[in-house]
Amino acid sequence: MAMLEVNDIHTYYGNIHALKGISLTVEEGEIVTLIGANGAGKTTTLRTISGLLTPREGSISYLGKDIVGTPAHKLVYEKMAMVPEGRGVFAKLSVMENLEMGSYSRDDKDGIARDLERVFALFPRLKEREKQVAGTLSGGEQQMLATGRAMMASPRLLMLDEPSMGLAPVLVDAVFDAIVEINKEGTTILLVEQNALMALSIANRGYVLQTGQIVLHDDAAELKNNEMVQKAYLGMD
Amino acid sequence: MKKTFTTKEIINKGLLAGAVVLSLSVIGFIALLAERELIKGWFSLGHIFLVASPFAFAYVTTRDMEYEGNAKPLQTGFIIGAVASIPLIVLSFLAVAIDIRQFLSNVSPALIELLTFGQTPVLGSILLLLLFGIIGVFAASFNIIPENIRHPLVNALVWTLGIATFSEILLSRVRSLLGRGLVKVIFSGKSLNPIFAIVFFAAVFGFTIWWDKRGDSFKEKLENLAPAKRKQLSQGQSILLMLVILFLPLILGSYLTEVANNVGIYILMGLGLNIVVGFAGLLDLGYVAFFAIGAYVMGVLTSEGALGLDAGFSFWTALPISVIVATLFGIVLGIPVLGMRGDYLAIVTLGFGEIIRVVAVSDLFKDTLGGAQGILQIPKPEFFGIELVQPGELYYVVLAGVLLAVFIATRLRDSRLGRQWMALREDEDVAEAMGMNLVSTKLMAFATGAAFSGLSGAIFASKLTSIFPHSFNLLISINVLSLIIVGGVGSIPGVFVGALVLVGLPELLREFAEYRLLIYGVLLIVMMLVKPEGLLPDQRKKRELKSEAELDWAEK
Amino acid sequence: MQERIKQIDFLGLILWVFRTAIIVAMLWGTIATVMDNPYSAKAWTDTIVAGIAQGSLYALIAIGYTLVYGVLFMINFAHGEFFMSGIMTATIFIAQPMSASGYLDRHPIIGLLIIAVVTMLVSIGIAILTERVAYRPLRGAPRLVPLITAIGASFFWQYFFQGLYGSEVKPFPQTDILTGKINIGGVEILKTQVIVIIVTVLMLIGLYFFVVKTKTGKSIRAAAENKDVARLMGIDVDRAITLTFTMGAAMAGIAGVLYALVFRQIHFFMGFFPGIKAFTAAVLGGIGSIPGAALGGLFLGIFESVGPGLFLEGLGVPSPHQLKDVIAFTMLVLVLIFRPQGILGEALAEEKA
Amino acid sequence: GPAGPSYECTDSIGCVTYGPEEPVRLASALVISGPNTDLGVDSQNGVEIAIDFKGDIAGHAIELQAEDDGCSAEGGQAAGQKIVSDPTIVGIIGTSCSGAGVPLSKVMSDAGYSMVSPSNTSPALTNPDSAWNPGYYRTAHNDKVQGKAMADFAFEVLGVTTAAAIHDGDPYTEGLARVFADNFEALGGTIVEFTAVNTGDTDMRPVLTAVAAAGPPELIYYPVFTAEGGFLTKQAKEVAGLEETILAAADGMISPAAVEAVGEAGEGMYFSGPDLGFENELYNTFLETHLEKYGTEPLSVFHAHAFDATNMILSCVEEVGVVDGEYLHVGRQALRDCLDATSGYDGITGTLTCNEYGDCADPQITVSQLTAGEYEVVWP
Amino acid sequence: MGIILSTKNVTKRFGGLIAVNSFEIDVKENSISSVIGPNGAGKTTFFNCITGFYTPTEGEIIFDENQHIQGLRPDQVTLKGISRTYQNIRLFSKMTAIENILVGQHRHLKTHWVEAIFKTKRFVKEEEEALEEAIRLLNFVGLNGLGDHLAHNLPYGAQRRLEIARALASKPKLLLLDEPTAGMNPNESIELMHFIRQLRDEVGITILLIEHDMKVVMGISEEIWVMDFGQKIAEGTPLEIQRNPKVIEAYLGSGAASGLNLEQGE
Ligand SMILES: Nc1ncnc2c1ncn2[C@@H]1O[C@H](COP(=O)(O)OP(=O)(O)OP(=O)(O)O)[C@@H](O)[C@H]1O
Ligand SMILES: Nc1ncnc2c1ncn2[C@@H]1O[C@H](COP(=O)(O)OP(=O)(O)OP(=O)(O)O)[C@@H](O)[C@H]1O
Ligand SMILES: [Mg+2]
Ligand SMILES: [Mg+2]
Repeated sequence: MAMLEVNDIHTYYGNIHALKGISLTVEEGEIVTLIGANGAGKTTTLRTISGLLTPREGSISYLGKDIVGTPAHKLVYEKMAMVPEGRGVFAKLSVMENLEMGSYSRDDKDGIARDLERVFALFPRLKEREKQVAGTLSGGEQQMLATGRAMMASPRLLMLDEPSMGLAPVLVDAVFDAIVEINKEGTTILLVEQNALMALSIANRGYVLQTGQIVLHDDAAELKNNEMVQKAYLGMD
Repeated sequence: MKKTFTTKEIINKGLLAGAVVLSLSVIGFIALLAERELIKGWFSLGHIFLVASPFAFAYVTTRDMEYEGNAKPLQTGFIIGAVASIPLIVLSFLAVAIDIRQFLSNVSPALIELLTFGQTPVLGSILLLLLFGIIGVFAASFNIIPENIRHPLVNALVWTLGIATFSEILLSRVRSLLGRGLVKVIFSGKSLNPIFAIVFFAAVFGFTIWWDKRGDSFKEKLENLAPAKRKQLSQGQSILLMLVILFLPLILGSYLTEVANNVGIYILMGLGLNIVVGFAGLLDLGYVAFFAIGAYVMGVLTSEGALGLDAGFSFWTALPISVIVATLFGIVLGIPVLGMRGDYLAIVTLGFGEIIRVVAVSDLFKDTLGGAQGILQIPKPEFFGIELVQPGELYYVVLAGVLLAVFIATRLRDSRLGRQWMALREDEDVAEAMGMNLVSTKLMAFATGAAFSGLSGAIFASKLTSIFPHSFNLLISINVLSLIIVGGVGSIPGVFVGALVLVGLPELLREFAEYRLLIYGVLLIVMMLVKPEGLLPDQRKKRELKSEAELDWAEK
Repeated sequence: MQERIKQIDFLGLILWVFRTAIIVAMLWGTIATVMDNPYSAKAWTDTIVAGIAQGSLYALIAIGYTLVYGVLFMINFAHGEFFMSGIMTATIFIAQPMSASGYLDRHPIIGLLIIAVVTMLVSIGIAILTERVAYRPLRGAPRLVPLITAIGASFFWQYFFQGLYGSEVKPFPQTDILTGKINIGGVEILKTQVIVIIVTVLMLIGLYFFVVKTKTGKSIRAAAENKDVARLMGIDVDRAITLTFTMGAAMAGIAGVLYALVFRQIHFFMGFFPGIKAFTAAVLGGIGSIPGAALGGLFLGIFESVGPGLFLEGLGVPSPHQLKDVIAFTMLVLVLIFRPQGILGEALAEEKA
Repeated sequence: GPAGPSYECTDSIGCVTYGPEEPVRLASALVISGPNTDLGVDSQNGVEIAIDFKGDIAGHAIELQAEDDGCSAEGGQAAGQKIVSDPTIVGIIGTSCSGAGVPLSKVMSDAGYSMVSPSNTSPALTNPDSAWNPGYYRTAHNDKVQGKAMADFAFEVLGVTTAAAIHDGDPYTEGLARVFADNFEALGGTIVEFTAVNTGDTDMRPVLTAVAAAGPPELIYYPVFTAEGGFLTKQAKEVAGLEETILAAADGMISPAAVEAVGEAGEGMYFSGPDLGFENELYNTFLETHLEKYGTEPLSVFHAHAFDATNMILSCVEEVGVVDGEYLHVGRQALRDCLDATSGYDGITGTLTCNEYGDCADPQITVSQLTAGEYEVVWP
Repeated sequence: MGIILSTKNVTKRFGGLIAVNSFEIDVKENSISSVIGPNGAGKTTFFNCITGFYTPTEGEIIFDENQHIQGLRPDQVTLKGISRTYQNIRLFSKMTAIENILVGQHRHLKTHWVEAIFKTKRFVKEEEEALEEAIRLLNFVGLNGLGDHLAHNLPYGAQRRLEIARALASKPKLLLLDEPTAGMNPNESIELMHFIRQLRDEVGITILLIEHDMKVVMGISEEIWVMDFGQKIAEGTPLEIQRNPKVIEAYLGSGAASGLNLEQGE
């Protein structure tokens, strides 16, 4: 059974019908990416899975359980974590406190300490800035912090929403390296990216969204070579 | 979405309903209203409020419930009603056993008598339980009976109870318009005559059935009307509306006109504050300051008493001065707060409001402003030698002020300045980066708001012929703020609706006496929960496609 | 913003005149008063101590405002009613019967503790109920909307409790152990005032540590910043908010008990003015900041107490104490002109363009 | 309106006619909402009890329409307009607050009604050069009377020569304090400090310290209401220099709640107010009824004035009312004339006699002293 | 070609932090140029200094024939003819798209509010013309038909365009764009790139942008300045910049992320 199974979900913002029947699956250990134009519904999909939004129709099962209607904060205890669009670091809390919040759902002191080590190993920059208030970090540092913070929940499924947005190219490289690293350590990844080329180059599979619907689904390598994808999302003419 | 309820949940709902009516009882509300008979010899307003809570809970629960067959909801309704009576039953037994009154002074013998129907506690309790159960069933049945019966039934109930509740006001209108003879037919004392109530109920019921059947075709006809005809119709409507507004005092009679005048005073203030808060987004909690200034300037300039300036000012000559002084204060008080945002602004303006009031009441300016004793003997406005004394006459002064303010507010809103204010409200920094001068934009908002408020205050002073510093308290600021938000922030028609609801309605609820502000509080909460965007929210004007739509219209 | 206003010469001039006028008036008044020397040193210390005690009460209430503001960014107008409801109920159901039966005289400490606990519980209950019914459904609504429901709740509770317990002033029993004065470093201070100051300081320190150091405290701060992201951390935001209201109401409850001890009479309307003052204090200190609320409360209490005698008396103003609110609010304006974010407030994180 | 079968109304400003089984209708306009509720509710209780005691007039039951004066001018005006829009109302008991009384007096007078106030004390209301209107009466004491009585008592009986006066910005308290101060100085005393607090204040120590520093006076007069009065009394005892100072207040603080509010600190303090004739049998019955009906003792002192005010109107209605079979006709001017002629009327606040501008209160102000939780009349 | 904007020694300190450090650029009239640099380098701060949001701690900013604009308020800077967009979109969210553009025209509207009250001819005419112009701009940025929608209801890309339309409404001589393609996919970025070029060619304004998308930057810029820790570390044509080892180290990295093939040049 797949780790995450999303079945024909419809999500609304008031009257706006944002998701018009999205279905997707994520297997344990995979990197799956969602790509699509602005406003296609990528963020909405992640927010619906993570419990911040409730779909009006459809079902979502995670680790074999139906999770529609389960509030977001409970899902964290089921080892699902998400790095929201725009990073969302707690600006007035220090880097360390942000990381602590990441492990809010856990009690195992040893495990937390181990994961902290792991985060610092992955992002040595954060270690240097341990005491700094997160709001004063640079954009890239904030992105590292957001990813590191999600790792502190020691998730089985990590969802990332545009981790490369607004980052300098060097940092984009670093963040993607980190994602691959995290995945290697056993975390399943669901990745939303505008930088489709890079996303597809590290992913196993990909889904293409268009105005709230899935229009294409294939192995990442295939998608990269798909003409439509190349034209519409990779900017190759 | 329909839900299923467990028995425990249903019992909890019942208990919640019981808690609500228990609260209403122990604070004395029910007992007070029990003195107000609605239909002579049948039941009182107290009874209505007694059963309102179980009714509402039973209705809502059965509405949201998933069920098959009709027995389940009726049964649920009964349980909720019956359970709701338990707290009251406990209360009446307690009242017999110990002297609760030393703690809760409103648990009076009259209340207990009401709750036990004047019977022994045991018998009374059984009766109450049955009554509540039946009410629950009744409420549940609303979800079962077909729509074509339910709608007339609801209509008939609402209208009958409505006119019974406001019978006092109706009574005085009926008496002066229709004469004493009809009064006897409709009313019995202050309550409705049972026979009339039945007839009226049946009439509304019948009419609604007829309307439900025929109304659709009527509406269709209206919609199919030729555009020209439709235009005529809407023009006709506007003319009718204008006529009604013009002759309102004749329709309303003196008391309701007085109420309308008070509403008008608040509308004037509301229109001003709507510019400051609604358009420009500057949260002002001390708006009463300018109202007070307008009133005091009018008082000092025109009073015939010892404090008057005695410089030959009449209402009309003093009016512009009041407005100008208020406007100047708007600017002067505006300057120090230019750099403050959001809630900092709110509390500082609140402070200004208090400062003005405290200064007016203080011994410091006793010789000019009258201190605690206020200013008396302010003349009423004169119009070509006629003193405008009656509410029906003053109405036109208020109306003129309101119309002027609406006119100015609308024109400004649709101008560059109006857009500047809104931009300021949305994002101060970016607004500035668009090239606008924040200082003058903000000060214009404060000044215009203050001008309207000053105008309102000046009329207020002259209408009352006396002013006291205590009239200018924080509650006025709060009330004006509430009314623009309840009406729909930034919306000019919203100000009217808000003022009617928050000033007019409480005025009609005078009977509820000490519970008026309690009701006011509940009203604020409920309205915000139900319609957080306000009753008549601001509609942004269509501009891009307007011209085409208009073309469309003309072509047809 | 400050920076920019300075560039506007005309405006800067007016503000400068404004500030200078206030400061000159204050100085002039002070000098005139000091020259005239109407008060003994003892009178001054008494007035200051009274101001500190009053300010402590403001501080405790202000904390509730600040906590709620920090998390929900709303002015909780009903907070004064949380303060009133607890002590009203405890007085009617606990304190008065205890006093009538003589229990309070026999076991004053236990008695007062029971009163304090009941007060806090009732205040907390009212706060939670209010939050649940009037605020929670409006998460995400424009900010003015919960402000209006808060005003509604304030009216509702005032008149609810009036209906419940009646509108007359209720005496709060006097306890012998708290009657009289003690001598601290040569200054005679009322025992009740000492209690107020000590309890306030303890509560403030405790609360500060709770919010800054504990995991729960941090989760509240996190929820304050971004509710959705906090949820993604596993924080139950509704619970965090309830907890915030609980702490604020507990402080208000304590303030209620202290108020009753000092002033020994209570009333259904007693929450309104202290509520407004405390709110002012919270803003003065920098809304959102706990130490700020404490400092703002103290500042306000002292200025209200000392200000009329110090600034106005010398200027020959009749009945100067009538104008203490004018002093309080003028100080507020003065402070905010210099520091628009309040004494300890963080500079409104100017959104980066 | 149409009259009974055989009656012709000749009254210059009209008549009220009650048909068969129609109740005689009174209106009250008292403050029954907001922070001053106590005052109005207390008066309203007095009105209701008076109506209960009276029972009926010529077989017509008596009905009360209770309005709220909101203790404000606008509230008074609105209540007034509502009352005068009802032609079946024969008389008004109100208002509580002088501020509400000013516009209401004008409105009702213009419409031909009569009104008796249980608690307006502002001199302006019975001053023909200021806010007086025909048809206005009051059973409450003009501040001029009460303030002067206290000054006399203080100077002549207590023999104090220095005093301070404190008001709270309410017109009633400010008026009394000022009249007291003026009279006290006229008698040759010294007012060391005339000052004020605000309604809603709790911490009175600063102002009391200022009073102490100014003298300290031998007596402080603060004719305020229970809440502020309680604070002033208790805190005065704690301020250095005022330990020996005599405390005095007015009828706003004659109530069981005030006794409890001042607590031990109030022991021995003085109160000016009406002579409630505590030995008076009628008053005792009144108190019993009150306790039974409302579950509490009266909340302030104005129930007594309200009781008398109601009785004044009702007995005049009875006197001038023309019984015409089952009909009852009351001439509005006749009612005013009757009220004008009130003289030597025995009420629970004393013997009432109206002067030409409607001041009807017994000029006999008493001063009582709080001893062991009871008000003992000590003067005259 | 003349120089339209020239900054001399511009420095901005926040407490101890030097966000912009003696930064100097000369922007040529009617050119498209870019400022790039790592996150936190001080690019946005530099923009804020130019537009009056911040007063530079030191330095001069000279705009359009020797006008010194450092220290002016944002509204004054706008009146001189500079307008901008924001890194995080900042539209007037509860106003319609058209209204947003109308506000943008503030600089050119002259009627007094008194005229508005009396609806004078001049006022009516000016409003009509303003509306026409707004609709024209709306069409220009490709938002026809969306004019009556509230700004916050528009899709992200549309919001970006609307922000540009609003900036254009003040008829600026110089337009500053702060990461205009953030959050767009490569395809949309390329569209926007064409649009920017069209702007310069058809409207004839000078454009200075901050951008992290190297395809865009390299594709349209005529001149590039690279900023790191507030200082200029390189300047030149796209080709020069791509080859600059300092830039590669501090900013571009291996090139995988930027989609540029650094080894071979272009
Ligand atoms: N809070 C909201 N209220 C109303 N509509 C919204 C809201 N958030 C998103 N939408 C709409 O829902 C649709 C999907 O938006 P979503 O944010 O999921 O897109 P996305 O694929 O993540 O786009 P982007 O690449 O811009 O992040 C869009 O049409 C958007 O306008
Ligand atoms: N108002 C401020 N107060 C204090 N520090 C600030 C302020 N504004 C910016 N900074 C700091 O100045 C530095 C430069 O920030 P800036 O926003 O200019 O970077 P940037 O180059 O635009 O980065 P990015 O590419 O991530 O947008 C950062 O370290 C930032 O934290
Ligand atoms: Mg997205
Ligand atoms: Mg930037």
